[in-house]
Amino acid sequence: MLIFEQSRTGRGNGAQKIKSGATLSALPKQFLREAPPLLPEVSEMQAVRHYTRLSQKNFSIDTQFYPLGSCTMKHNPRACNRLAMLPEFLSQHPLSPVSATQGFLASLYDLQEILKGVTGMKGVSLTPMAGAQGELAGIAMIRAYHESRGDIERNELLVPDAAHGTNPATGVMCGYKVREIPTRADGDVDLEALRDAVGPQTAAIMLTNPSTLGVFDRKIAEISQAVHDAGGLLYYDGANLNAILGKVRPGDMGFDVVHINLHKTFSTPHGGGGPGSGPVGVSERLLPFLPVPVVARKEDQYHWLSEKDCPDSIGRLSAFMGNAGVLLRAYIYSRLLGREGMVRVAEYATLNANYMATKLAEAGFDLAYPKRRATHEFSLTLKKQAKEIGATATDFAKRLLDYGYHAPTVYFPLLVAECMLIEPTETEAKSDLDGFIEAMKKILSEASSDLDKLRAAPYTLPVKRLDEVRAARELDLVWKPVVAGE
Amino acid sequence: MLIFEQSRTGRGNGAQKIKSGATLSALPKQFLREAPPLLPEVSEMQAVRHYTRLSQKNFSIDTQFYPLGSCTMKHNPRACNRLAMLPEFLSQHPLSPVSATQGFLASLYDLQEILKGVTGMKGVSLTPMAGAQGELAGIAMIRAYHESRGDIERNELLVPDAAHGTNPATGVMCGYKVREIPTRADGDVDLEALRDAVGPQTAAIMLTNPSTLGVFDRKIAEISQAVHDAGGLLYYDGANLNAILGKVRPGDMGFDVVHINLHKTFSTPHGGGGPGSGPVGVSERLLPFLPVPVVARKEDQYHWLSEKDCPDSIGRLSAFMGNAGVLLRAYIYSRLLGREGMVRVAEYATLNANYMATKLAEAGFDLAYPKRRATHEFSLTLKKQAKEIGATATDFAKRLLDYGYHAPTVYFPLLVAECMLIEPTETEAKSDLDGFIEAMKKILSEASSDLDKLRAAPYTLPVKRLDEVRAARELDLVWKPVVAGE
Amino acid sequence: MPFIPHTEDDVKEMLAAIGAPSIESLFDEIPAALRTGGLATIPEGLNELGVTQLMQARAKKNKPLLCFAGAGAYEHHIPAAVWELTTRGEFYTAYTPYQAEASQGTLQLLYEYQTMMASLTGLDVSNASLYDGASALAEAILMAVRCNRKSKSRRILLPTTVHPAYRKVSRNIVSNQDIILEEIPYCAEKGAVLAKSLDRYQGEDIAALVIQQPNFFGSLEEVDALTDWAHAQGAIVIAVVNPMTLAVLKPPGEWGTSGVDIACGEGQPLGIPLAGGGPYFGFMCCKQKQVRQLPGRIVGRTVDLDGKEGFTLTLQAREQHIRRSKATSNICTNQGLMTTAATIYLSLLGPTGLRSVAQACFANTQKLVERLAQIEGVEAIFSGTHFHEVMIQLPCSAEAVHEKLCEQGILGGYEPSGEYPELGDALLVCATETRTDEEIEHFAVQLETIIKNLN
Amino acid sequence: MPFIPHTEDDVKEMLAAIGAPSIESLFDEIPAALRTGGLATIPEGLNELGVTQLMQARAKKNKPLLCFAGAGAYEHHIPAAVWELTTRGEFYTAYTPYQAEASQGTLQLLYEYQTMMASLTGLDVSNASLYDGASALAEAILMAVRCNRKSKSRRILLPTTVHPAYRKVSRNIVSNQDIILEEIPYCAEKGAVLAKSLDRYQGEDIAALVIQQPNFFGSLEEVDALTDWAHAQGAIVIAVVNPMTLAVLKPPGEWGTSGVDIACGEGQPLGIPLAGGGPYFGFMCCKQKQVRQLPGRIVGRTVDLDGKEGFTLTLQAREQHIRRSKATSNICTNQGLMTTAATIYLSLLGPTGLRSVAQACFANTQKLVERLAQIEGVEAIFSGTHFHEVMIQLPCSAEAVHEKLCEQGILGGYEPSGEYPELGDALLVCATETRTDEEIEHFAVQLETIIKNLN
Ligand SMILES: Cc1ncc(COP(=O)(O)O)c(C=O)c1O
Ligand SMILES: Cc1ncc(COP(=O)(O)O)c(C=O)c1O
Repeated sequence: MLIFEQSRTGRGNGAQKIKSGATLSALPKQFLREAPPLLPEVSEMQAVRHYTRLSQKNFSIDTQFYPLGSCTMKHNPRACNRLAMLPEFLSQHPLSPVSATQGFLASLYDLQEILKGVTGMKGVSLTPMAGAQGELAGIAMIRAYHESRGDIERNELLVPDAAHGTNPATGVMCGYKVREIPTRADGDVDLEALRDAVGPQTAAIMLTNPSTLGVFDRKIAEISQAVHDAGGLLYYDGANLNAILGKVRPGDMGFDVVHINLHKTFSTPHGGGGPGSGPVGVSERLLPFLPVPVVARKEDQYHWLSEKDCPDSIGRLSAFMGNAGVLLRAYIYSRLLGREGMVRVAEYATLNANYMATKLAEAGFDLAYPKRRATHEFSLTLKKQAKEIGATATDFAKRLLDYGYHAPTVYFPLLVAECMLIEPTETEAKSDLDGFIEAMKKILSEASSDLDKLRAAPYTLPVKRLDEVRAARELDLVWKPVVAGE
Repeated sequence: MLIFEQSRTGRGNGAQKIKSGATLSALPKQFLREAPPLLPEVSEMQAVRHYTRLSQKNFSIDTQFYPLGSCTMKHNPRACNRLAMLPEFLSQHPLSPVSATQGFLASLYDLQEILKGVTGMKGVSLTPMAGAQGELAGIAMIRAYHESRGDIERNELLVPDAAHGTNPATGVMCGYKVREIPTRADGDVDLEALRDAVGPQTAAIMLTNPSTLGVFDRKIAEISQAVHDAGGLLYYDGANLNAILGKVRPGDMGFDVVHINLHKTFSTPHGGGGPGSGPVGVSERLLPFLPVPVVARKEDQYHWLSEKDCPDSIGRLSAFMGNAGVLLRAYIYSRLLGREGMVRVAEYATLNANYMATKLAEAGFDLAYPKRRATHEFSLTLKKQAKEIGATATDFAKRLLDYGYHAPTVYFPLLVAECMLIEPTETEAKSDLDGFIEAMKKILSEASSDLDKLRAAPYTLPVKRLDEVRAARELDLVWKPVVAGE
Repeated sequence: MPFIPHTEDDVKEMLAAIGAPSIESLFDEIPAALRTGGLATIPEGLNELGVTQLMQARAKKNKPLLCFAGAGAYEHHIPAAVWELTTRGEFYTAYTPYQAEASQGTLQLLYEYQTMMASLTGLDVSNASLYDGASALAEAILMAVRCNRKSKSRRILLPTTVHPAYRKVSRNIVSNQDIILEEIPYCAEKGAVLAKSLDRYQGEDIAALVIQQPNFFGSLEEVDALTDWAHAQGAIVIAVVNPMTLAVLKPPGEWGTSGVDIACGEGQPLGIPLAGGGPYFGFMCCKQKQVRQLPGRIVGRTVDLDGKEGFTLTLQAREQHIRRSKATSNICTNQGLMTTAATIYLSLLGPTGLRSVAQACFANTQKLVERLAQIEGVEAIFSGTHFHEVMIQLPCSAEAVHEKLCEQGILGGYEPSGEYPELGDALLVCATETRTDEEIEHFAVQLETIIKNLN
Repeated sequence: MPFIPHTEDDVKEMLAAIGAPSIESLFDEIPAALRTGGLATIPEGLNELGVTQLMQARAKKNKPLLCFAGAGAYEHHIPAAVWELTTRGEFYTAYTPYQAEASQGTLQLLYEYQTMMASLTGLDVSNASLYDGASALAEAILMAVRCNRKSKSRRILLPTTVHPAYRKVSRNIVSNQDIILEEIPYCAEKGAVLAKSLDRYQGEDIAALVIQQPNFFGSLEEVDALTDWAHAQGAIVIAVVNPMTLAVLKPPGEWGTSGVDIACGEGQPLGIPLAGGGPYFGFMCCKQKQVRQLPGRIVGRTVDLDGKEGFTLTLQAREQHIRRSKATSNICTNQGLMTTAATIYLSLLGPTGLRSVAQACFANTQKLVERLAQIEGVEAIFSGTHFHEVMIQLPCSAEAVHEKLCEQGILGGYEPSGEYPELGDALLVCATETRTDEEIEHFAVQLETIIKNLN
C-alpha cells in the first residue's frame, strides 16, 4: 500500500507542527499556492511502520550476499556512519568560516593525501559527487589542458567497448566525439586497433584497469605509450581500483587523471543508489586545472582553495563541497584499514573472485576469459545455457534471488553474450561463496529439469517477476488520487 | 542458523582488537582462565547481517498492530530515543558529581513533578526498574509504615483474582500472606467478600483500576473506605494508568501508593522484554519511606537525596539510579504530550477499545463484560468458540499472526475462560482496527469451515507452531558445539 | 583482520582449489615493472576505538555556530524518525534497484518521492534525484536545449539573482557544449528581475530562461510575467525552487498561463542535515511530454506475473548504461539515500506541517529583519517581497562584522562582496523555524555591539 | 494531534458505532465525585522541535568528565554496530516474546545470549536477564536460600569487599523474608577476604557465601579456597563477577573443586553506555540442576510442527504470570534490549577481542597506578593482585581532591570515605581500554598539582 493510500484529510501530525502564530498575509496573493500539495497525512507511527516495512522488502549488503560486478558491494563498517554523523559535523553550515571547521578540513586534507598515495597522483580534488562527475571533471581537465597549450584540434575520445556507459556519455557532455576501441578475445584492449585509432585528433583514452571484464590489461604500458606518443592523455576510471590497491598504482601505469569511486573502493554505503563520491587525482601537468574547492594546509591550519587561488581550475561542480559526508565516511574507512588493510582489500577480493571463478567453471559454467586470472571480479557467459536450454542470464539472476542471493551484474559488459559479472568482494566469507556456488549449480540443474519454473522466478520475494515492458509503455510515474465518482 | 554456527576458529575481527602490548603474566596463574569462552568468531559484516536478519523475524510496534492487553504497545516516538541518547547523557558516569550533571538531574526532577501531577500523589521516587520492582518498593513502604507505627500484626495482603501475577509474587517477596478477593460477574471487585476479608491483619490491598478485565471498578470509593477503616492501605498498580490520564487520579481515588509503568503509559519502548521503569508515588504519610535516590532542588540547583537524607527510606533498589535512560525517554515523551496530550491518551485509547468491543460483539464474539463500558482495553471470552467449534483462544491468536496482527493477550486474566484481552491504544488508526476486526471475522469463519487448518496456524512466519511442551521437557537452553567424532 | 572473514585454513583451501601457490601469485598478470613498492605514505590502520578517538577529537575542533546563514543550505528541524529509518541497513546498504523484485522497498519509496515532488512543483513527473541543486540546474539547462527543438541559439538567459554558485557550476558543466549563458541584471531597488527589463531580448532566439524563486536574495520574482514572457519568445522556462517554500508559494507548474517546463533545485531543506555542504540532493520535475529528455533515474509502477502492483526502474533507454554516448546525461550513482530521507521527512510533516515550517521561516526572518533594522545603519537593501532570506545593509565592513560575529559563535549570514560588489557592505541573513526569539535578540545585541566597536 | 491518527470523521463514525454521544461519555462509569479537575501542574505540550531544543540545552548543562571511575560502571569502547542494530525498530519496539512464532528474532538472540553467558561464567545455564547487578545479587541470595534445602539458618555471609551498593540493595530486597546478611571483613593488607578468616564460622549453618571477583577494591579474591570452604560447610556459593574480566579470569564454574552454584553480576561492561547509571542489566547463571530455581525468563530451543528448529520461552512455571505467589521472583519486564546489545557486542568482539579489552584494562590501570605512585604520598593501599581497579591512598583530603579534579574536568574515581572510613583519604581509580597514555599523564599532572596546592 502506498503512503498516500493511508492518508486521511485532516489528520495532522502535531509533533511536527511549528507554532509561529504567523500568517502569510504580508505576501501578495499572486505569489501564493492555492491547493495544498499532495503530501500524505499520516501519524508518526504510520510513517515509521510504512517505511520500516518497505525497507524489509529490500535486499542489501546488511542482509544478503550481493555480488554485483563492478559495483563493489562490500561491508560498510558502521563506525564510518556513526562518526561521520557526530553532531559537530552534521550541524556545520557549508559557509562556516575555516576557523570554525578545522576538524572537518583536517579530515578532508588527510583524505586528499591518502588518495594521492593510493593512486600515485600529484594532486586530488574531492569535490566530484560520483564517479560520473569525476569523469566529467577529468575529461574537462584534459580539455582545459589541451586548450591551455593551444592544442585545440583534439576532438576525439577513445573508449574501449568494455567501458561503462558513463565513459562515452561523459565524453559527449564534454563536447568530444567518442570512438570505440575493440577488445581482443583474450580480454585485453586491441592494441593494433588502438594504434590505428590514435592520432592528432585524440584528446585522451578512458580506461578501466582491471577492466569491467574482470581482467587486468597486460599491455597497459604499451597503451600508455601509444596514446602519449600521439599527444593524448590517459584517463583512469577508478571503479575497479579496489582490485589493485597497493599492488599497482594508476600513476605508475602512466595515467594522467584518475577518478575514485569512494562508494566502491572506500566502502561508503550505496544508499539504494547514492550518494557516492568521485574524487579526481591528476599528474603534475594537470594540477592547475583541478576542480575547486580543494583543501590546503598552512602550518597547522587548513583552508580552502577556491577559484581565486586557482585561476586555471575547471571550477566548481557543486554548490558547496560535493558530498562532504561521504568524504568523511571514506576517510574514516581509510584510517580503519590503513596501509596494510588496503593491500588486503585487493588480495582477498582477488582471492575470492578467483576461487569462485574456478569453482563455477568446475560446475559447468563458461568463463568469458578462461585463460586469464580473474581480478576482483570475473565474467561468465551463459551463452551455452541460453542456446542449449533456453535459460538466460536473467533467469539465473531472478532465480538466485529465491536462494537468498542478490544477482550479479547481468548483460554488462555488452560484448560478453549473456554476461554475468561477479564481484564477491573481500568481506564475504568462503561459506557464503560456497553457498552461492551451490545455488548456481542447483539452478543449472533446475534449468534442465523445469525450465518453465525457472523462467517465472522469483517466487519468494514481495512480488513475482515484474513486467518491465508495461512499465515503460504505460507510464505510471506518480500516484494520483482516485477522485470520488470516477 | 545460530551465530555460533557461523564462527570459525582463528577468525578475528581486527577492528575490535585493542593493542595494548600487555600480557597478564603479572597475574598468578590460579586466577586465570584456561580455555577461551565460547564466543562467536565472526566478521563485523557477519554479525551485522545475522542480527539484522534476526530482527526481521520479530513482530514489533514499528511493523505491526500489537494489541496486547495490559501491555500498552503504542507508538514509541523516535525523538525520545534520539534525545535520550545525546552524547552528554550517554557518557555520564553514574558517580559523576551533581555539579557535572545538572541537565540530567533537572530532567529527572521535572519528571518527578509530572508524575506527582498525573497520579495526585505527594512524592515520587523514580528508582524502581520495572513495574514489579515498583510493587516491591510500594509494598515495602507499606510494611515500613505499619512497622513505624508499631502496627506489626498486619501480615496479609489482599489481591483481587484478576490481578497480575506480579502482585501476589511481590506480596510474598515482602513477607506477606496473599489472600485473593473474588470478582463479581459484572467485573467489579466483590465488595462483600472484601469486607469479610478485611481486618486487623490486613496490611493493604493491591488494585489495578481499571482492572485487567478492562472495566473501571465503580465501587472504588467503597473499597477504599473499607480497607482504610480497617487500618489497611491501598496500593495502586499503575499498569493501566494510561486509561485514566487526566480523568481521575489514583490519589483522588484514595490510594496511598502507586507505581507507574513508564514503558506503558509513557511509551518507552519495550525492547523485546525491557527495560522498563516503575516509579512509585506516595501520599503524605508514606513520604519518609520512599526509596532513594530521589532528586531534590535547592534554588536553581539539583541534588540527590540519599540514605543519609532520608533515614526512614526503604533504601536503594539498584546500584545507581534505576533505569535512568528510560526515565529520560519518559520525560521527553511527557513534554511532547503535555497536559492536553495526556488527556487525549486516555480518551482515544478508550474510544478505540470501545469501538473494537462493539464491532467484535456485532461480529459474534462474546464480551466478557457486555454490560460494561470498555476502558482502554476489554476482554473477550472465546468459551463458546472453544466449546462449540473447538477453536481456542490460542488458535485465534496464532492465526491472527498470519493476518499480520500480533495476538492480544490470551488466557489472562485467568478468571475469564478462553480470554483475549485486547488493548488497541490511542496510536492506532481506525483503519487498522477495522483490519483486525475483519481478520477476526475471517478466522471465525475459518474455524467453522476448516478447523484443522486453524489449529496448525501460523503458516506465514519464520516457523510454524512451536512445540512448547518439548521445550520444557527436553531442556535445550544453551548451544553446544558438535565435537568432532560425536 | 578488520572486515575480512578468512581464516588461514580458508585461504589454504581456496588457493588449493584455484591451484595457485599464494595470494600474491594471483597478481602475476600485472607487469612487474609497474608494481607498486608499497603505500608508504598511508598511515597504519587503527582499530575502531582509535578511529573513534581520532574523529571525536576532530569533531571537537569544529566550533558550533548559531546559524543565521542560508544561501542555499538551511538549518531545519529534522524529525528524529527521519534518520533512524533512513540509516536502516536495508536502505543504507542497498545498491541501485536494478533487480526490481529484490528492491521493492527502495523502488516504492522512490515512486512516492516522485509523486511528492511532482505535486510540490505542480508538474507531471519527477526523476529520482540528481547530485545537488547546482548541478541539477546545469542538467536542466542541457535538457532545455534538447527539448527546445525550435531554438538554434543554445542561448540561455540566467539572471544574476540565481544563486552565484549555481551559475558557476552550470557554466562549468555546460560550457563544453557551446551553450551560452547570458547573465541578466536585477532591479537594484527590488532585488528581483523586472519582466520589462527583458524587452531588449524581444524577438531573439532564446533557448531558455531560468528563474529562481525565492531568488538568491530571498526576494520573490514576478514569476507569472517572466514565464509568460519566455513562453511567448518560444523559450523553455526553468524554475529553480526551494521545495520547502512550495508548501505555500505558487508551484512552478502554475506560473503564468501554462506553467514552467522544468523545475529543479536543492532538496536539502527536506530533512537533510547541513553536514558541511553535502550530501544533499538535486531534484528535477517536468511536464509529461518531456519526460524522455529528463536525466537521471525514474521509477514506474507496473504489475508482476500475478497482476500484483510492483515498481521498477523505467525509461532506462534515456540512461548512460543503455544509451551510452546518446544518453540524456552521464549520471549514474545519484543521491538515493537523501531522497529516502526527504520522502520520510515529507511523510512526517504532511501538507500542514510543511506549511507551518514555511510560515515560521517567513515569520522568523521578518522578526529578525525588523529587529536588526532597529540598529543604526542597518536596513533591508531591497524593497521587494522577501521570503525567508533578506539582504541587509551594514554601516561598516561586512567582512569584519562577519568575522567578529563568528568569534562570538554566530554565523551571521552570507557575505556577498565577492559576488555582488555593487551591494557594498551587506549580509544575506536568514532565520528558519529553528531560531528562537532569544537567539534573534542575541544576534541583534551582538551585531549592535560589534558595529559600535567598529565604527 | 501528536501520535493520534484520528480525524474528526473517524471519531464521529466510531462514536456512532458505539452509540455514545461523545468521547467524554465513555468515562461515565467513573464516579463523578472522583473526577480530576485537570492536570494543571503539567506543562503544555511542545512540538518535537521545542523538545529537541529543551533537551539539547539540558545536555549542554551536563559537563563531560574524563573518566577514571569504575566502581561498578565502566567506560568501554562500544562498537558502532552495537546500537545501530539494537535500536532497530523490530528489536526496540517488540514486547516480551510471548507469541514465539512472531518473536523468533528476539528469542534466538536470547538463546545465543544464554549460551555466551553460560560459557563466560563456566556454568550450565543462564537466564535472559534481571534488572541490574545489585538486584541480581539479591535474587541470587533468594535463590540460594531456596536451593539450599539443608540449611535452615537463612544466613548469608557477605564480605565487605562486595560492592557496597549491592550489599545495601540485597538487604533492602531480601530483609522482609527473614534472611540474615552477615558481613565479613577483609584483610586490611591484601584488600581481600582471607579464607582462613572464615574459620570462625566453621561448622555453623550457613546458607550461602557471596564472593565478588574482582572485588570492589579491584583486588582478586582467593576464589578457589573460599569456594571449597563454603561447599565443605554445605553452603551455596554465589559469585559476583564482571563478565568482561571473564575473558581472562577463571570462570566461577571452575572455582575450587566443583565450581560455584550461582554466578551473577552487572552486564554493563558488555556494550552498554554509562548513561548516568542505567538501564544496564543483571545476569544470572547456575548449574543445570538448579535451573528450576532460577528467577527470570529463560529461552529454550525446540521444534515446530515441521520439525524445524525454533525458540520459545520455557520453564514459565517458575514465573509470576503462571505461578503467582509461588513464583521464583516477581520479575516480569526485564532488561531485554540491553541483552540484545550485549549479545551483539560479544559477537563483534569474539573471544580474542574481549580478551584484548581485558588485557588493555589491566595494563592501563597498572600504568595509571605506577604513574600516580610517583606522586609524593600517593600509593596503592592493598598489596594483593588487582585487576582493573585500585584503591589508592592520598596525602590529603580525598573529598577535596575529588572535587578539584572535577573542576578540572576529571572524574578521579570513587571516594570511599562514606563506606570505608577505615581507608582514610583514598580513591578507587580505574583506567579502561579507552584511556590513552596522554590522558593518564594528564590525570597524574592534575592530581600532583592539586595535592601540592592542598598541602
Ligand atoms: C566501471 C565504472 N565506471 C564508472 C562508473 C560510474 O560511477 P558512478 O556510479 O559513481 O557515477 C561505474 C559505476 O557503476 C562503473 O562501474
Ligand atoms: C497489571 C500489571 N501489573 C504489573 C505488571 C508488572 O510490570 P512490569 O512488567 O513492568 O514489572 C504488569 C506488566 O505486564 C501488568 O500488566
